[in-house]
Amino acid sequence: MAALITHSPILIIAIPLVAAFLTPLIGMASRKARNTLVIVSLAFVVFLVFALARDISINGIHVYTLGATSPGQTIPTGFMVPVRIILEVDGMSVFFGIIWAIVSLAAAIYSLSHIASETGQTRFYTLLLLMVTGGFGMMFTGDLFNLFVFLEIASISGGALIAYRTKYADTLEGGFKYIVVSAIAGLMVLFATGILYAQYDSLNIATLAQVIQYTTLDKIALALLLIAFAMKTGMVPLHLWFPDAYSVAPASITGMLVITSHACMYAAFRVCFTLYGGVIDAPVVGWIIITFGLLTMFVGVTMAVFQKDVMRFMSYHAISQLGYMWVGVGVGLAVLGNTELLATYGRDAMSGGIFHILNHAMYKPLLFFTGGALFHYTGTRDLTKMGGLAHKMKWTTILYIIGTLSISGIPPLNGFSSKILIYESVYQFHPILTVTGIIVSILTLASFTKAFHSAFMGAELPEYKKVKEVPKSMIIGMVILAAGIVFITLFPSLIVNWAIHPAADALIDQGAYINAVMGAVP
Amino acid sequence: MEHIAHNFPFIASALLMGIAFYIILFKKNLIKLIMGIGMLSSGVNLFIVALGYRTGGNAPIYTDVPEGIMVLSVPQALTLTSIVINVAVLALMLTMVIHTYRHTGTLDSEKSRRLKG
Amino acid sequence: MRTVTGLILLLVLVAFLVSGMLLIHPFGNPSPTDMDDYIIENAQNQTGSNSVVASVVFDYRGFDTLGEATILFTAVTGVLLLLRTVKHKKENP
Amino acid sequence: MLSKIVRTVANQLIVFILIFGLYVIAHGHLTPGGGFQGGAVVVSGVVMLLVAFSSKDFKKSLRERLLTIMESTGALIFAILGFGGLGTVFFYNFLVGSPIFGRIPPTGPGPGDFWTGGFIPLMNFAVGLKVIAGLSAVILAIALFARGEEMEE
Repeated sequence: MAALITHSPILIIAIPLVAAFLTPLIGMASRKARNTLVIVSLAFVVFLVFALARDISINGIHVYTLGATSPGQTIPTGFMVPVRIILEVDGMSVFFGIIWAIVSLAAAIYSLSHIASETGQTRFYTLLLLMVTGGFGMMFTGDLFNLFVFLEIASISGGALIAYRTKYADTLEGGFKYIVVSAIAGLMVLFATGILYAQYDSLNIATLAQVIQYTTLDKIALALLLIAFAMKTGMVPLHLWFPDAYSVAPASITGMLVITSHACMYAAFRVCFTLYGGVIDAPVVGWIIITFGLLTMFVGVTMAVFQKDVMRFMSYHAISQLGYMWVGVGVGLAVLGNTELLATYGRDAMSGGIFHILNHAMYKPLLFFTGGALFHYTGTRDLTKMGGLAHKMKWTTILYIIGTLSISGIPPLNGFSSKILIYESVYQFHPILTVTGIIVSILTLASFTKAFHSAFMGAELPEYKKVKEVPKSMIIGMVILAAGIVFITLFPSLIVNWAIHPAADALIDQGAYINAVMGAVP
Repeated sequence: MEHIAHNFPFIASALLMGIAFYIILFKKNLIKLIMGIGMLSSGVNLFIVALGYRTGGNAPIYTDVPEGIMVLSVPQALTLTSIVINVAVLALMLTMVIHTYRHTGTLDSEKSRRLKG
Repeated sequence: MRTVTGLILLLVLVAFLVSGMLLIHPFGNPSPTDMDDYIIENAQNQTGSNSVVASVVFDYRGFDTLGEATILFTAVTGVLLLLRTVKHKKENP
Repeated sequence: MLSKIVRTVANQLIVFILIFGLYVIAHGHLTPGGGFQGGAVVVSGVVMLLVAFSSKDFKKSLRERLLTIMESTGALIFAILGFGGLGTVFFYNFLVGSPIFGRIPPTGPGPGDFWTGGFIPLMNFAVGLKVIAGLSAVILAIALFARGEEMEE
């Protein structure tokens, strides 16, 4: 068990990877064995992530040096800087890791029947597992170039999966846009990595954070990194590809894509708080992030009101919700240097933003899954053509209601607890942020109520006589996420104390992150 | 002026990236768009591999190498990795374009477009 | 209008990149080079490989190469997924 | 399908291309090259054959199933070599000092010894296998798709 914990960072990345390599071979022999392999490997990863999280809450940051003589030997004997790739898992990384593990397991279970009638399933599951690998790699790595590699793994597999239903032309277009955006973002990250490497001759985030000077070149690198990651999360004004890609993917993949955009957000936070944490011009960068975050919130929700396609409608809401997180964490960044303000409201604002990531990661995939459930039998994503589905799809209706109440921030659901945390703390920073947040929240509720009404309520339509409740595995996938929502709703303070505050503190405490790598000189 | 002479490879890579961005932003043909991304990646790769050069250095391979300094090896490894990554990205993009062409019969991004952002 | 805005943005970007490039260390004279010197010195002893690049690719930064091989695998799987038979054949047993 | 001259020359050249590709893969730890590069050389030979003959002729010999198995096997060997070091740390070069590829060359410039490099030569082989199978599959799939056909299972 102890060995398992020691090696858990690499095992969490490598198990889905090896399972992905095995899937094509096993898929040739038996379909059942293949599905079992996918589910079992992902379930084992969930277990490992929780074990690792427990270990981190007791022992602090977990460092794993690949290829060294022992995992803790970050720096070779008789030398000053790390040479090998180091995985570094702190409270923030493992927080995202938990989200990713749960959502990917739910998505895999949901896929079992969602794509049951399609061809090319073996390759679908292979790519799904590779996407899981890419996401975990991005979250756990402590090396900039390695981050780029895993970003590309997640993007390429995501792009291929978006285009999975090749018989429709729009899926290919969505996938193509996603790949183009990811390729450009990836190359920008690579360029920034090159700039940092040129100046400091290191690729390790902790080492760079220790020696970084904030020269003009560093500022260029910071701008490139932030633009690249913001582009991948669909921040306005770089959001145009986002609904196109998200609306055409199979629903299970859309749910996972939401979390990959959170992973890019994680990378952006890592860059701002850890890599540049000591030298960054915090108020300026903080205000830039807050401004664009507000714009994202507002543009996302106003565009969503007009959408007729249920998946596009939800994608625009995803953009809008991502704005909340940018604002919350942006406020924390804006007061980063100021210990007093950070203690009064900065930390709470960050906790609110991070808590909102957790909530969003539960309810948004759930909503996308219900959207996929509607598509599963009706064969359309157009809200105006649906109606009266509540009579036939009871489970889907209930789960949709849970998701809606949660995303609109209705008390006492989990969306409310994170939004109130954001509102209270950012009000002290600037009242306009809270006002915008509340307006956006009201618009969200209004548009979701309208969508609910047109899809589920009303008389049964004759063309949907044959519609029935979706298969069991899809319901199980959705129920996993709904259970997460219910759990957070029941114990919000427990979650805040055990997961959110450690994550926020891990971001603020740059010194600990550096020490975990650089302090281990024998 | 002296700076430019010293940093010529870096400036060349920056210009290559500029041209690539021009193609990506303004060209409507999907194949040209892909070529733009290929050029962008070439620019970045040129930049990274140029970082590691030392004047008069040998290739960092000890097999039958003359005595003397060696150029840096990490940038070469990074470039190798990123070249393979870009091959993968380009292959997938081309596949999608071929498929889109099957569906819509055109390579013009304005005409083949169904979803409006 | 859109073209003009785009062109201006592009020119700003190029100017930004070129001015940044002038600040990089002179070509052919990188500094600092601690990590690379360590690798060049110790690669033969630690990995037994005469080619320092190979030892970086497969040993010091081997995990990147695993990722790179994975990306190639991903792309091949993606291409074969997209170019698969769309007609309903019998799925494998 | 191109003319008979092209086909004959391609038939003769492919042997040399394959040998060179395999040489680049096998000597990846001694000379410039390695699994990716050597694999790409071999695949360039496959492309040459594809141009000289028609993709139809390849449909029977290069089946999707075979290429998938080759590719997955290559990737698995690579990952397993990484796992081999798990006794100490993932990706630990556990073959240095062992009888297989375990010799350590004298420091400094030298002629090079084939039995060195730990797991690096083995990884080169794994990657080479993977690249050959993967890129051939991609090129063949695209070539066949462009003619309106599909790869055989």
